[in-house]
Parts: sequence; C-alpha cells; structure tokens
Amino acid sequence: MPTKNYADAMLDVLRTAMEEDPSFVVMGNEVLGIGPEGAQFEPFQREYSERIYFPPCSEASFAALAAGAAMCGQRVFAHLGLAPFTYPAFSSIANEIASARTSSGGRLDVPVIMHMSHGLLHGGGGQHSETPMGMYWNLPGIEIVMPSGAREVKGLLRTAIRSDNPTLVVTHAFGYGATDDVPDEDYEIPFGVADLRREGNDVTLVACSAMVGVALEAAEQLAADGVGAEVIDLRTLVPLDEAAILASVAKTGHLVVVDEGRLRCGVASEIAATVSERGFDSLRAPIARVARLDVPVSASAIHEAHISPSAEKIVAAAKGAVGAGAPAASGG
Amino acid sequence: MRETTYLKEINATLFEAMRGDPRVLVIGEDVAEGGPYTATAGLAEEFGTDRIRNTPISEAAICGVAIGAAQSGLRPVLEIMFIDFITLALDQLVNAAAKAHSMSGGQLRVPMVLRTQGGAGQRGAAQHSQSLESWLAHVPGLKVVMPSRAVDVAGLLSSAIADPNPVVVIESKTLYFRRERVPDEPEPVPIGRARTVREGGDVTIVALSRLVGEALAAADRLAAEGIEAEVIDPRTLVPLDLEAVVESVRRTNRLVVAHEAVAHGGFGAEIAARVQAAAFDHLDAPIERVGAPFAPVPFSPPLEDAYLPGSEDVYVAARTTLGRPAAGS
Amino acid sequence: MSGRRQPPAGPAAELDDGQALALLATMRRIRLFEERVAQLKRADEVHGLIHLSIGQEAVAAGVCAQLRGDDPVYSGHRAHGHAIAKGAPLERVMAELMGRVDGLCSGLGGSMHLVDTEHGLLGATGVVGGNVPIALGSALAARLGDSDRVAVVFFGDGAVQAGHFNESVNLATLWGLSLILVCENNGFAEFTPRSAHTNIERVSDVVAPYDLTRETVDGNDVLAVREAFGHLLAAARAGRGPMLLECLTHRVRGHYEGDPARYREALAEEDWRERDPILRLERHGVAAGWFDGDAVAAVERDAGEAVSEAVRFARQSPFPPAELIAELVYADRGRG
Amino acid sequence: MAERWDKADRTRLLERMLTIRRFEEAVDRLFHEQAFFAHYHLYIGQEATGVAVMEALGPDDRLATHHRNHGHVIARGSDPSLALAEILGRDTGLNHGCAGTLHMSDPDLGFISTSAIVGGSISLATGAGFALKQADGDAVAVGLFGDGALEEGVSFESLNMAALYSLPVVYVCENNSPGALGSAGGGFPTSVSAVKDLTDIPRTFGIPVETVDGRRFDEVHELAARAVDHCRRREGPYFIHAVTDRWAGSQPLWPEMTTGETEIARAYDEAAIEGEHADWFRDHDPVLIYARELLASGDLSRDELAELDARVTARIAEASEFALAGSPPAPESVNDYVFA
Repeated sequence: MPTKNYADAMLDVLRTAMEEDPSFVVMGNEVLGIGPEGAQFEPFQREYSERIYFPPCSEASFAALAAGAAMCGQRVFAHLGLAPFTYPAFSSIANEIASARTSSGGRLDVPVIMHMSHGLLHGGGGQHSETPMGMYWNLPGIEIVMPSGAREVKGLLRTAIRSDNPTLVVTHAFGYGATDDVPDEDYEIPFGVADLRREGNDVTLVACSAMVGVALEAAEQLAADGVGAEVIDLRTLVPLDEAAILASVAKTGHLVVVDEGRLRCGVASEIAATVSERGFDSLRAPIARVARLDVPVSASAIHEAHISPSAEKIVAAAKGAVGAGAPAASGG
Repeated sequence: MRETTYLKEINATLFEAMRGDPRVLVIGEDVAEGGPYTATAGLAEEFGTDRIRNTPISEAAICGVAIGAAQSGLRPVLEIMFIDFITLALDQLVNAAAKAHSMSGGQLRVPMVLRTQGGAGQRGAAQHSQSLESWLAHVPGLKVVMPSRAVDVAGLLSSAIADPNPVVVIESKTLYFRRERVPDEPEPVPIGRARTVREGGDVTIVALSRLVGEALAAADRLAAEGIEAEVIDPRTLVPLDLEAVVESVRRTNRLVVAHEAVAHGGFGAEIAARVQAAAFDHLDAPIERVGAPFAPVPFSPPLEDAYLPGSEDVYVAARTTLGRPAAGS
Repeated sequence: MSGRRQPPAGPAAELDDGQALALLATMRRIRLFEERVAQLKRADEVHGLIHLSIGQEAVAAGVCAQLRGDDPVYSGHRAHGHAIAKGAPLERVMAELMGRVDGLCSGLGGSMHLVDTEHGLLGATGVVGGNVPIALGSALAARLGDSDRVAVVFFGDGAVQAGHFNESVNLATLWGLSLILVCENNGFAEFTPRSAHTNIERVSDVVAPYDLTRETVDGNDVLAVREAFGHLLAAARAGRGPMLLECLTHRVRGHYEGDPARYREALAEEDWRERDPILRLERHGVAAGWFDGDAVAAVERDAGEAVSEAVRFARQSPFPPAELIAELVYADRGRG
Repeated sequence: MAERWDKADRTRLLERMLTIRRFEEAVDRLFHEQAFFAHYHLYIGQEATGVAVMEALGPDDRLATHHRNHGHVIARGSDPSLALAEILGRDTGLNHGCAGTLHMSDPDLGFISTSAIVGGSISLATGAGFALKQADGDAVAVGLFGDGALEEGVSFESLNMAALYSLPVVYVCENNSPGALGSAGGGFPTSVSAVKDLTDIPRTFGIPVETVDGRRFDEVHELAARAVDHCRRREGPYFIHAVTDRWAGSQPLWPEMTTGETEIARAYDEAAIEGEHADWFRDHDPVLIYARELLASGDLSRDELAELDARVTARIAEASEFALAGSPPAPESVNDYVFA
C-alpha cells in the first residue's frame, strides 16, 4: 500500500471531488498547512485553477459565503485557516451554519465543508495554538471530524464531502507531513464509529487527532509495566461513538480521556461526564482527564511542554486510575 | 427589606459604579437610550454621552475598544445586547482580552466587564436564545459569572467592575422583571464563591442562573415527598467554588447539575467531571445532568417549552439519582 | 470616489543632522537585528512563527521617531521593527524571541505578541488587523482622560479586508478620536498579492466613504514617511483625528521565516539596492552633508555590536519557570 | 417602464402590497391578542420596495432576507396562511414552527436561510451568488438588509468579495432610518454611521449603486430590473439603496400600531386622513401612493379598490384562521431537523 502524508490524502479526496462534481470549489489560503507540504498543493492548483479561490482575510464572510453557496446546492471546501482564526467567523458558523437546517424546519440543507488546523505548534504562542472543539461541540448542528492519521484524513474527508450536513474537518497543524499506508482508491470512513486501535484489559484510553498517537505511545509504556491499555480513536466528535467507549470501560473499569484542547469545559469533560453517568457501575476508579492546562499558550517551549498532554502524563494518569491511588483528575 | 428587580439592580449598580469611579464608562448599542431592556436607562442623562457611548452595530470593534480602553486605565462596561452576538466579538474576547495579561508577561491588565444576557423563553428562536456560558468558561483568562437573583447581579457586577481582569457577566432575560425582596444593605458578593440556597441531606442540586428557581421549585416538591434536596448556586463559573459542591456531595452522595444550555459540552459536564474525580467514593449513584437537548433553540412555543429544562426535569433527575424514578419517567 | 483630503497643515518637520543619523541608526538596528533573527531561527534558537520586516524599516523608524514615550502604539505579527523603534531594549526583544525570562514578556509572548508598556508598546497581535479596534480604545481613554496622547496602530494591507477594520474606521470617525492608522502596504496579504484580495488598489481609498484624512507615501523613503506622519501627528495631537497614513513598501522576506515564497518573484538585487530604505538614506544623507561615510560605518558597527550583545544577553537569560504560566492567567494571580 | 403594466398587472401588484399591509396588521393584532409572543419586526411602509424587487426576479433566483422578512416572503408569493402559521409557531407553518418571525424562509421560492444577525443576509446572499455564478444559467442572488447592516464588518468583507469575484448579487439596502429615533439627533442615515452617504460604501468597491425612493413602486422596479439584468449578464454585483420614511407607528425596538390599521379610503378621501400621523398617510405610505396612482390613471375605480381591499382582508382573515387552527408541532420534533 502506498505511503502518503495528510496532504496527499487530502489531495486524493479533493481531486476526486473535483472530478465527480463540476461545481466543487476549494476556497482558502494554505489549505495544506503552512509547512513544506503546502508545496504539494501546486500541481492541484494548476490543474483546477478555475475552481480554487484564495480569499481575503475575511473569515466571517467566506465561511458564510461557503454556507450560502451550500444552501444553493454547491459544495465548497472552505479552509478557514488555523483554529484561532475561526473566531472572527464564529457568528457565521454558530448563528448561520449550525442552526440553518433547524430554523428552516428541515427544508434547507447546508452541506458545507469547513476545514481548519488545530493544536499546539511548538512556539505558536497565544494566538496560534487553539483546539476549541469544546466550544464547537456545544453547538448543535455541525458534524465534527478529527482524523488521527493520513488514512483517517482520507476516509473521513471523503465522508464529510458527501455529507448533507455542515461538517467541520479538523486536522492537526503539525500533522500534514505525517505519513501512513493509505490506499490509492477512494473509500469512506463512516461518522460516529470509533476505531479500536489497541486492545487491553486494564484501562481505556480515549483520544482523537494527534493525541491518538500519543495515547498509543503511552499504551506501549504501560504494557512494559504490565498494564494493558485499550486505545480508542474517536475519529468523529459529533456524532460521538458513546457505545464504543462504554463497551470498553465495561471491560476495563478504568478510563483516561486524552484531549489536546483545554481541560475546563473541554471535550474530555463531556466524555467524563457521559461515562460517569452511563458507565457508573463499570467504573472502578475516577475517570482521569489529561488535557491542556487552563492557561493561555505561552510562546515558551518550556511552558508549552508543561501544559501539553504527553505520554508520560497519560501513563501517570492511567497508573493512578488502575492503582486506584490518588485520583488523577487534573489537566496538563 | 425593599422590593426590586434584577434589572433595576443592574441599573442601580451601574449608577453607583459610575458615581464612585470616573474611570467607569458604558459602551454598547443603544445604551444611551437604555437598551432594549432599560438596563442602562437614565445613565446618559446623569453622566453624559462621553461616558455612556452608543455604538454602531459593530460587536467586534466595540469589544476591541473596551479592551484598549481597559488596557489604558479605564474601566469599561461593554454591553453585548444578546449573548448570541458575542460570536461576533469572540475573536477580540478570546484572542485579545483573555490573553493580554499572560502574553505580555503580566504587563497588561484588561479590567473590562462584558455584560450580556442569554437564555430562551421569549420565543427568540435560534439566534436570540442561546446559553453559551460553556464557551466562555473554556477560555482561560476570562472570569465568568452568572447571577440568578437581584442581590447577586448587583454584588457580582460590582465585584466585576472592581476586578483587574476581564469578567463576563451573563444575565438572564427571563429573570429581569421578576419582583424580589432584598436587604437594604446587601452583603458584597465576591467572585468565586458559591451560595447554598437551600440545605438538605438527601441530594445535592447544583443549578445555574434561571435553573436555580426551577431547582428550588423541584426541591419543594421533593420535600413534600420526604426528600430533602440541597440547592447550590455556584454564581461564578470561573473561578468555580468546587469545594462547596464537593463538600455537599460528600454528605448527600448524590448530585444533579442543572442548566439551560445544551447539555452536551455544557458547563454541567465540567462540574460532573470534576465531582466524579473529587468525590468518586462518595457517589452512590450516577450524576444526573439536566440541560437542553442537542438541537438549536426552536421558535414554536410548545417546542421551545419542551426544549427548555425546568423544575420537572430537575425533579425527575433528583428522583432518578435517588433510585426512585418518578412515576412515568 | 471623492478626491483625497489634504493633510492638515501642521508645523513643518524640521530635520537636523542628529535626527537624520538617529533614523539611520534605528533602521540599521532593526535590519541587523532581524537578519540575526533569521539566522537564529534556522539554528532553532528563536522559536515559533517569525515574521520579518526587512525592507520595511523606514515606516517603523519614521513614525516612532516622532512619538512620545506615552503615546500608545499597537502592532501586528510583524512587530520587531516597531518595538525597537519605539524604544524597547534590543536585548529584551531578543530574549523574548528566544523565550527567555528576561524577555519583554518573560518569554510568554514571543515574536508575535511583543508588549513593552514602559515604552508605550501596548500590544502586538497575531490576528490580522486585530489590534485596530484595541488601539481605538486607547485613543478613547486618552480623550476621556483629557490627554493629548495619540494612539498609533501599524497593520498590513491584508488587515483592511477584515471586517473589524471597517468597523473601527467608522467608530474612530464617529467619535473623532486621535488615532493614526499606519498601513504598511507591502502588496501582499500573507501569501497572496493584494490584487487577489480586493479590487481596491490603495488602502487610502478603502476609507474614502468616511472622508478620513489620509495620505499615501513611499514607505521606503524614511524622510517622506517622517514628514507625512509629522503633519498628521501635529493635527492629531491637537485633537483632530482619526487619520490614515499608507506607506507603500516592500517585504523582502517571505510571509514568515521558512516560507518558501514561491508565490512571487524576488526583486532583482540591483532594484533592491535602489529601493532599500537604509541605503537610500545613507546615499541621501551623505550627499546632503548630514553625515559622512565614517558616521555610516559607525552606525553599522554600533548596531552590530548592540545585536551581538542582545544575543549574548538573551542566551544567558534562563528559560522561565514552568509555574509562571499558571500565575499569569489572571491579574490578581488567581486561577480560574 | 410604467407603460409595460396593464390594468390586471397593476391591480395584482397593488393587491400584493396590500396583502403585506393587512398581513402585518394581522401580525400585530395577533401579538396583542397574545396568539403568539416574540420580538417581531414589521414591514409596513416598505411594501413598494419588496414587491418591486420580487417582481423583477425570475423563478430560479435565490434570496437571503433578514429579521424584517415578512414582506419579502409574501411579496415573493408565499402563501400568507403558511407564513402566518409560521409566525404563530404552528406545525402547519412554512418551517414547522422552527423559524417563527425571525427566521422565516420559503426554500421552494428560492429563499435560503433567513438570518436575524445583522449583516448575516449580506454574507449568505454573497454565497448564493457564488454558487449561481458557478452554475450554468443566468440566475441571480438577492440580499435584503437594512441600513444598520452596513455597520457590521462582515458586510464589508462580503461586498469586497462580491466585487472581487464579480458575483451576480443584487444587494438591496432598505434604508428605513429617516425619521427613526436614532436619527433625531441629526445624523443621517443613522446616528451611528460616520458615512454621510451610504452609497459611498459599495462605490468604494467599484459596485454600481443607485439610490431610489422606496415608496415608489415604478421607480424601484425600474432600478431593480436594471440591477437584475446587470447580474444576469454576469457583469458583477449591483447595489440598490432604497430609502423609505420609517413607518410612523414603528419604534426601533418594539413595534406599536400607533397609526392604527390603514383605511383604504385614505387613498381618495382627504377627510379620512387625520390625526397624529396624517403626514405619513398623505405623503409616505407606499400602498396608498400606488393606489392613488391607479385611481388617477383610471386603472381602478374606488369601488374596485374597496372590493380589492375586502378581498385581501378576507384572505388575511382566512390566513389568521388557518394559522390559529394549526396544531403545534410535537415536542419531540425538536430533534428532527438538526441533521439531514
């Protein structure tokens, strides 16, 4: 199977969409991130120059523009940039896109594909390092996709483009160069179906996006210490595969939720609350959340490491849970 | 004791703050005319339109103005007419106000207050009814308060204006006009302290804003059935007085968290996640969360009524957590 | 569109020899500082996204030379030059870029978020145009405090396409605040030429509906920048504002360090020597007899030493303690 | 252009304007009878603009309207019964009661999502124009909004992009601020814009723009037809600035029918025009202005006018009955429309 990076995987899907749908449009600057992979866009750009737009610094407008076009049946892949740059577009996303279908009584579909890059950038500092999924998923009406690798990028993006709902496809800003074995042919990964990446009997590690890799690394370390960790890649946050998490917790009795977003009111909070409610009888120890510390991101590498979830922190949280020692319930 | 309303207390607090401190100014759409709910009525007459500044419908810019004014020594109180419109100012609030102190290594301070109101119940449909406190609580650097009664809105707004940080005061439009009796000399309400509204030993109910009243109504109904509920109003979401909740749960061993916002990803999830960690061995039953379903706020009255959590939902949740489900639920 | 309004008459900007040399020194310091930063970035000694203003030094120098220490200044992601020109110590700027505790922001802000309240630099933002309304707030504070401080905000031409820019111009005009908008129009918004972002060629035309006082100058001519800004500043100081100064300039480097900048042609070396604002002032100053070749060489030598010293200073400064970040979330040191 | 209309056309157009007027009066009446509760915005005083713009459009054109949408939906031809049922939150309404007054839309007639966020309709219409330009054909997009929308940043962003990409969007700014509370202090068009002439904003972007008296059907229609034609020919966007005197009964925040319901006899009987708002009925009411034109041209007799009014009134009475009789949506249906 060919080895491809995120950027290849995205281009595979975008190319197919361009071929299948003559009205498909790509809009956005640095669609494949701001790293060296951006160069991979060039042949694609030459080939489809008529249907590729580089919009002005007008996030509010071009998010709504993509949605307005979607309401007329056109599919636009709108790359909104880094996640913190989507704040200027928040009204368009929250007020216009998320509620349009409900507000029309189901008479209007908004099949817009919004794409953004998220995560700690190793020096991105305060305004370039956001992972605000805790905010986006408190917003009914949008499907949220967080691929953990190039293989997932390809399958999930394909599903997003075919979805009749607004989708938010969130790739890690550092991931574009990450490679995987990715088939050449098109395939879809269904939404709402988590991927059991590793089996284990002692503790469940739930993660998405780049944190899946970190959780797998932690699972290796735990295995060396005799703790069997099960790793679940959520793949989509909305819809969320609660059943997969609950089934795993029923087996292991212990849960560590890993998230690169912030702790308070983050993705890990909702998952912890849900499992503590619906998996109450399975749980043998408090659920631990390993998430980003609740502070603005500092430009300092030391601070960034201090606030980031890491394999070491996951291992400590998992051991804390399994050992039923002190509850490991804080972030960072 | 005197009779007042939540809205009158906001107005009176602004008058008091402006009289006491010439650095305080009020900025917002239609504020000089009093705003749609008259929260700022009369201020322009006393303090002039230099300090009570009407603005264009430009939420992003006016939030930036408040930040810059705060960084430069003023104490702006910015009104965003509906919390739904905070989305338009979110970049300024998240990327600038919340981070300025930290990013500047402590050099800058942003002592601004953002007053806004949220909640449904007035048939405002999907864009004028939301409860978005969880988003704001997700942003480190902001403090977030959510008063549930007149005396608290006065106390918390006053504390917010005095605070050296950006504070978001989320009012409830459905509480504005309710008549309340308050002491003539109310106690100050510090940011970060919960209030035990009702004591009880059987179940703890943590409720936000409008749901405090609903929780009390549920508690009365439970009391009639021999169940004593303790009702706690955190009043401040950030920083959260977690200890008050955990202390109560250690006694009652059961917890219901109730708010009007969408339950999924709501502030209730945060409380539940923290309490299950801090009081795992004390919980005798799953924490029950009461919140809105995962759908935009619908317009139609029966739909909106069904959508909005109320005392019935709190009651059912309390019965459930006690292992004594209400009939028919 | 209605014709451009004439800038208000202000006192003519007198320039003495010392001031001319000071302008040269500021530009040279910025240039050498940034060239060093580019090296240090490749060596991974400075961190994060780095945006250099090489080629645009005349704007920072020409504007800041005339400001008072208490005039609030705001900048964007390309802020090194503005910070240095406004008086921020070179070594503390360098330490900030290297993430050290002696940096301007104790290492928490980094390249895109330089703040130096002591020298009136109240903020730099990584959000395009995000500081324009904030600068307006500082101008409002000056007005309400009966101060004649003038707020200045630097931004690139890309910021003009963001909605909050237009909202801010409207507000500033409506309230008549002493704010000077300084646009560095380098023809590129991030990676894209201006023509791909708007049909409006000049930024000064964007604000035409507000009948704002506005002026467009050659931003590579520090004397022109200084003179035009001097006129605007005098009027703003007298309470007449807001105003816009558009400086047409040229960004030599890519959008950020590491940007392969394949989207445009590099300027030929010869053309660049013609336009380089530093060489231009050197040529002009020597010809006009303001200073001689020795003075020019001394400026370059001093700047080089200052930069080397800044690097030495920054390297010996420790990284900030991990706990600092939690302490600085709230001004009252409380945690959320 | 006026001569292109025959008697039947002009009667139909007046009927449509009057339908909006009677519809809005019914909305206000039903609100005061507590048949519904919501923050609502009436279109009274702007009927000629809405009807003229819709008349210039074809069936494939797309529209984005805003919080003051009732008149646009009716003018485009939606069934008043379904529209009123929507405002009353009934399952029988255009949007199953999910939209109400603020978000009402009729996708079958080309409406996309109706935003109640100021400036939202400008950005969504720009998107519709983007899609229509990509598609074959000559359909155009229309964005309807008030003058306040030009204070929001998203509007500038959208106009810039429409000009840049040469999108077929007709922007219709209905400036109803003259006479409004905010302008009392002397500011025009609103108290909170520094722009002396709003048309300078689109002009800056190179978008053709014209101001028109929004009370005059023929003038608005002539301009709208030109604007639509410009967009059909794919020559880029066009901006219509239609100025109406704000209906005297309207308060900026909460509408009040201080003018009372319109007596159609005011179209011909000067004696019927009296009271505090006589000026408005005499000089500014677009429905009466058009009715007077028809009476003067002989297209309509007084009896025919009375008959028309009776027909419209009966139609709206029927709509009210339909709306009131409609069943509310099932509470569970709140989950039905979130996702496709």
